[in-house]
Amino acid sequence: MTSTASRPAAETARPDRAAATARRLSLLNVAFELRAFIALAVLIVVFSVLSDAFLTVPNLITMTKHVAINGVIALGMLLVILKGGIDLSVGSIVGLSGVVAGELLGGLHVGGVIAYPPVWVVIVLCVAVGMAVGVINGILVTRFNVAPFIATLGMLYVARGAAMLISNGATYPNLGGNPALGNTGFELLGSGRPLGLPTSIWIMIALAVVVTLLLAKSPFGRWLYATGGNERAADLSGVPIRRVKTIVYVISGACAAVAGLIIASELTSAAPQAGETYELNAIAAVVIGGAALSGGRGTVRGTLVGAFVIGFLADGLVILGVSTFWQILIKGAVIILAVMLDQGQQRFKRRGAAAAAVAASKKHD
Amino acid sequence: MTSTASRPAAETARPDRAAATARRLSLLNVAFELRAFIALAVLIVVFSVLSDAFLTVPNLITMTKHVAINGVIALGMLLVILKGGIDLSVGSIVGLSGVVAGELLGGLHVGGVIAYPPVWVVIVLCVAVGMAVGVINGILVTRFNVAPFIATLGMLYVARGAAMLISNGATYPNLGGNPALGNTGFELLGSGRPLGLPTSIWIMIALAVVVTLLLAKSPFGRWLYATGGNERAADLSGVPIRRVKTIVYVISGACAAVAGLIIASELTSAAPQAGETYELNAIAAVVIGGAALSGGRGTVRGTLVGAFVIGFLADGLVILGVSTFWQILIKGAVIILAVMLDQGQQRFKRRGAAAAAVAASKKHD
Amino acid sequence: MSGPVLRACAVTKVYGGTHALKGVDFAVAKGRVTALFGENGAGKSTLMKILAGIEQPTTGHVELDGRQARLVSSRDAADQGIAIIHQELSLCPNLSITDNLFLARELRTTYGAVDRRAQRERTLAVLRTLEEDLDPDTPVADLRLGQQQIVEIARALLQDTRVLIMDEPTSALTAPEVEVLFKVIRDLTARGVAVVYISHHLDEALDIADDVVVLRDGTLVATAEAAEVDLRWIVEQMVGRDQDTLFPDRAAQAGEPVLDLRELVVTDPANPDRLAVSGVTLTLRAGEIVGVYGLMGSGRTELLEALAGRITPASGEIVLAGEPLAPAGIRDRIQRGLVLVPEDRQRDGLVQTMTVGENLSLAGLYQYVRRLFVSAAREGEAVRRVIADITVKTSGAKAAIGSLSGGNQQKVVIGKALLTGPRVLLLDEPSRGVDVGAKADIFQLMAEQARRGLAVLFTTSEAEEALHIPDRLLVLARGAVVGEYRRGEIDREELMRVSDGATNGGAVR
Amino acid sequence: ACGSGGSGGSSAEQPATSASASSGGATAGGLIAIITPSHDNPFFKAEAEAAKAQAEKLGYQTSVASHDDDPNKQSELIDAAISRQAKAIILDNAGADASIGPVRKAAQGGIPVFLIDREINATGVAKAQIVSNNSQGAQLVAQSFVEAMKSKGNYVELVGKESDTNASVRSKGFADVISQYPDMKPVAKESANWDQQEAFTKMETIIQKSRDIQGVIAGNDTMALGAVAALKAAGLLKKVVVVGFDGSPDAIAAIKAGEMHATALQPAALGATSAVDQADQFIKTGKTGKDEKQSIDCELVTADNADEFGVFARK
Ligand SMILES: Nc1ncnc2c1ncn2[C@@H]1O[C@H](COP(=O)(O)OP(=O)(O)OP(=O)(O)O)[C@@H](O)[C@H]1O
Ligand SMILES: Nc1ncnc2c1ncn2[C@@H]1O[C@H](COP(=O)(O)OP(=O)(O)OP(=O)(O)O)[C@@H](O)[C@H]1O
Ligand SMILES: [Mg+2]
Ligand SMILES: [Mg+2]
Repeated sequence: MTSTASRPAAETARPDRAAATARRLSLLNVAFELRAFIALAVLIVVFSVLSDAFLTVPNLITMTKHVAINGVIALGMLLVILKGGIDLSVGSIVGLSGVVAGELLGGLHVGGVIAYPPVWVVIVLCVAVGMAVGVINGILVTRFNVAPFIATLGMLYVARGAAMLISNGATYPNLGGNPALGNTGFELLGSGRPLGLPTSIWIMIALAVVVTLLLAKSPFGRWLYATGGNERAADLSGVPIRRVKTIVYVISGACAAVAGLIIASELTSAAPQAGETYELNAIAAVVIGGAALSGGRGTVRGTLVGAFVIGFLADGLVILGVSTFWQILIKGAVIILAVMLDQGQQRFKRRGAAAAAVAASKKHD
Repeated sequence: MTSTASRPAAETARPDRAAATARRLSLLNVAFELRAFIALAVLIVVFSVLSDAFLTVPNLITMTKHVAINGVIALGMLLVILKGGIDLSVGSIVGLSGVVAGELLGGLHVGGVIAYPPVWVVIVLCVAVGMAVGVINGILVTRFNVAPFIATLGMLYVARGAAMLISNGATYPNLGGNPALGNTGFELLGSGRPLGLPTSIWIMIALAVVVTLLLAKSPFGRWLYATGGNERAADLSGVPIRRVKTIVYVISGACAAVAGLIIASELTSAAPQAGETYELNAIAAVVIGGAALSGGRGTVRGTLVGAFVIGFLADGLVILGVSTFWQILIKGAVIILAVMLDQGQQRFKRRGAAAAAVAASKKHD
Repeated sequence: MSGPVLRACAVTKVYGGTHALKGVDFAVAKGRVTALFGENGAGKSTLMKILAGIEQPTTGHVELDGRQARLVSSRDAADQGIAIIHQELSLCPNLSITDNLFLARELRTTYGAVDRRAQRERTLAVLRTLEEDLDPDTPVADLRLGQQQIVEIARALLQDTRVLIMDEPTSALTAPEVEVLFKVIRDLTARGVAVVYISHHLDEALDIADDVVVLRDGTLVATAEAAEVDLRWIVEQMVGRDQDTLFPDRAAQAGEPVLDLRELVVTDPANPDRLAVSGVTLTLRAGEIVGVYGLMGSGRTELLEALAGRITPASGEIVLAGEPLAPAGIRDRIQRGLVLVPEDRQRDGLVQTMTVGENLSLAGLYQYVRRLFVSAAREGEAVRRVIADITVKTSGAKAAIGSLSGGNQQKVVIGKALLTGPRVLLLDEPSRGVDVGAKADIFQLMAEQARRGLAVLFTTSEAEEALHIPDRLLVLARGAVVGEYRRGEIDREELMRVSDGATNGGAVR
Repeated sequence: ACGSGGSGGSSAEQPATSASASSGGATAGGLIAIITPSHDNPFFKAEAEAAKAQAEKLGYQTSVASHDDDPNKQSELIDAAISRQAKAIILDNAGADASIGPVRKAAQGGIPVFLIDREINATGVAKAQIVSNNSQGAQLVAQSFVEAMKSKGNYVELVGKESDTNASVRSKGFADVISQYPDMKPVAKESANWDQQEAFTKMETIIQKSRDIQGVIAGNDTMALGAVAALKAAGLLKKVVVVGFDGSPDAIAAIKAGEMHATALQPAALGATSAVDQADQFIKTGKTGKDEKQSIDCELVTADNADEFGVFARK
């Protein structure tokens, strides 16, 4: 066996026409890769033309602040979706986290005495509650093999029920704390403006940086993409897939809890029904951002852009004074269109390459 | 799959014991196959003990009538899930169908004249609207390769927005029709009692029979199970998978529209927000009934039992006077537990088969 | 030489109802290459998975350096210097070459981050060893099959191994790539690494082996030094009988032309940059069996799938019994009498959630429809007939498809095709992954169908099958027919040479 | 007519005493089913608890459930009450039109229905419709709003869920008053679905459109409080008059704190207690002794009288 393997003729011959076609199509690809950005740009241009109030720095800051809540939840959701799962319980965790904050700021009954934990303890405990729900999701999925959709659907009800029971259905009215009790400062999370930007934007930025680093730099990030891309292969390579899966639900729970804290802090009140249907916005943001629900594909950048698309769309329609009913319909249409763009992109890729291959072979004959 | 390493020694020693274990385990399997029935039986027993009002014929009829709405939607959802998809738009279709009925019974403006279509025409048109939404879902999924979750999520918003726009957010107050206009009788769908049972129960029964026949006897049923079980294999066997997929969304849309009509008829009024979150109940019923979200596995019987579990649970908790908040939590827990039972069953099955194989081989040697 | 490094002691493995291994004792020695032979399903991969900690033995245990080893995960095994190249590619298509190589054993910087630069350099180094000129940042999805296999090999080489298990590492490699691999293996053994080598290319395996071990039906049947044995002996041990009886004796017969294809061109659906089939012209006649031989990736599957209507050809014409076929449409072709038995029966052939009977009748279902419904009587009758006809070993039509052995599952897929009443039967590697008995049955079945007037077109990767079964053999290389022979016109060496694609062969046309 | 009466005196301490289980053994009086919208709204909760307490005081068994504004669920809950042969149903309904059928169904089943808080678009079906006068309350609050704004300036209106009748009744009540003042300029009218978070977000966006806002009038207190939070964050609260509707304890607290100007208190406890009393009367005597339509006027709560009010009732 000594024959020299010549590369297939098709590859060596380089007909210019085919190559040009291929190049043109690959430019198109780049354009499509940016589709979420394009969608966002289109929105911004349209709204700017239609309203003077849209493209102003304060409005952009306000809209970004609104985006931050969904953005924070979506970043957690991104990790779950990268692994090929889904987390329907995040909306309920938002409500639960706020309720727990309300309860704790109102004082903890410890053996007859009421203790008032400081705000940082409250925050830590709320995030811990979100993570606990995530742990349950993770255990149901990894140990009991319950499909993620069903496990987190169940937890959607359980966490919401828990929030209702803890609060007895009532809203915690005043989360401002009491200087005498040493538990003030909770509202800073929502109304603080370090360096001129609302805290929630900083939280989103920080989280985005952390998740980007996690995905790009840490071994965990590699394991996550691997698990979502080919779970069996990841398992065979020694990736601790159960741990990876559990961790993503825990992070998602923590992110949702943080979103719940931001909302409670902004309103300085916490309602148990907060966050209803937020899971759908988060999923939509991740998918518009180019992630595949089957796992293994998705980026932080895309997810944030997806969140901006949804948030700017909602706020822009309000600024234009479009009726609520049209707002609902347009949102659905935008979700579908954005994802259809993605499919278009993939088809173009395939067609372009096929055209090039046929052209190349023709030249050779 | 990897954790059963410690059992062999005992089994090699006693082949007959292993065979007995296998037999016992297969009995257990049968028990688990009936798990949805068992869950239902447990519910009925518990509620009967706790309340005299529960196990009476009128109450059973009433509860079954309530089950019928979710049951009808769930039967459509079953087909979508059998194919390995999901339909999140059914709740919105419920609302849209009622609104269209309200609009049509209020008269159609045709070139300056108002025409009042008779009730049967109204019903046909409403079902057609549901089917039209299903067609769009189907096209998005089969032609544009949009993931079912996203396609139907988008349609959830679009259909709801459409319902709101058509009705302008208002409720259609009086669907009784007018004898002078020849469009009376709509309320019979909801309040009629042929042979002593509410019409909606008959509709559910009829639909269950039709779907059972469809699944068990028609080529379409076979194609559907094949598509859900292994789409590639079905494709290669000449199954028209695109058509199968589209049809299930159309049927699901039709079922949801029928449910919307039943609700509108029972209330003799139609609200655009009707049916919110009904998709989750339908999915839960199908999954509790033993269907796999991955497709290919599921039965009409199981789905109906699942719908009964959810409906009887809700009504029973109301009769017992359990607080709304506990109702939410318990619902989530029941969904998770029912599906965990399923996983337990599968594990038992596998273990049982292994035991049987060892026993059989010992006999041979 | 030196004693065994890694050893399986009286290992038994039971999967569901199948006994994959029955009390196997197997050892590998330091610095030696042990070639493991056995028919499909003999249990080779299972044994290797147990040695690599991926599967646990049902009974028996594994010893490392004479002490009982606890290998409960692939990680345990890797930590103790045991590396494995899996038979089925187990790479993550969405990750780059580097990421795949270092998956779950990432190099870290002092801050705990993945040290991309170091990983990249080591990737380049190991690719250089394998003489492969690839960009380490390429996503694996963009590599062709052979290159993916090289990535698998590279991953094993990266580890600090004492035992290297290679389960069919060369199934998608070209001859020069195999040469490079052998050089690498010799380097490793020179450094004292123990290597297990599994390949269905028997001569190739015998070439590199020091020791030879043969498995048959989960039992270890023979051990020898490579120098003392020849191919004939190995095959005898593997098959357990004189291999010629495997192939039915039949005289070539050919009737009217049924299927004509002209200048068929098909692009590879997975990778549109290349043509899978480039201009194949072919005529099939009633009653003849035509074989297609080629290396992996030579385009056999695409050729058959284009015929079956699963993929649309880029150009060319397919004519069935005088009528040109529409560009696509599996259903239409099945009803006209053109049906495919796919190569991957799990993925493309069977619906695991359905019963044996339902699987059998799936493709031909339209024949049993009476007034909207499937006639249970007609369907049951047809299913019973075909089960008896092709001797599927099953408890009945209602049995779960998963309860059947691989060979019988394959028979079900063929049975399904036969129930459509075809004129042309296309079989893509019908003998892959089935046991000895079933293999002979399947060839018998093909001969029987041909006798009844069907045209049979099948593909194979086994030279022996290619040489003995078909009346006419086509050799495919890079999507083109490079040779066409009647039975007996070509021998094994010639076949190997031609299928490489370097030379154009071919006698008849 | 009944608004100013102090007859609801016992209702303030009700929530604490409703601990006794309702599922215990047979009680002489029979069952009264209490059905209200979601229990996560303080108004409906107060209403349900007042009714429950009064019924138990009169010796009835109770069952409390919520229909979440889903007419179909309401219909099912009424079915359940019929099955259990309730003696009466106290209902805060899920839609003026959508509720007629179910109420009639109960009546045909021989169960008297007493509507509270919201009316239905039919008479002669329910035994009583004890309704807070939404229109009157809206006008009351709007009048106070206009006065606080000195009859001029830009204002924002936050509307409730657009498919809810009360949302439009209140909006119309606001308009009836405000439209008389030509210098009152509406700059935005948005639905915030009765929701605090949504009101907050929408208010923030509206502020971006124009900071020149002197007033916010909201269809309920929850949305008003959301607007307050947004205005506070924007540093505009001091200059903006905010009014709401319902008279929730949180809104009253905000009024005391000077963050809100006014709200219209619906005497939830009063209506509910009165409905139970009438039901008791009807069960015992076959008539309620009152007209079917009974309107309870809302009371205006401002900083001047905020101290006089408790949980949806005068103290
Ligand atoms: N995960 C599994 N579950 C059930 N049966 C299995 C499993 N893996 C292997 N088997 C069965 O065990 C037997 C041995 O399989 P194995 O993969 O070891 O064969 P092999 O010798 O490697 O064959 P090949 O040459 O095709 O790779 C076969 O009958 C196979 O069907
Ligand atoms: N050069 C290549 N680049 C990308 N993918 C390839 C290449 N060669 C083969 N493949 C893929 O490998 C698979 C098998 O190749 P193909 O079906 O073309 O050949 P075959 O002769 O049928 O080989 P076999 O059946 O042995 O796999 C196909 O899925 C094909 O996409
Ligand atoms: Mg193998
Ligand atoms: Mg092939």
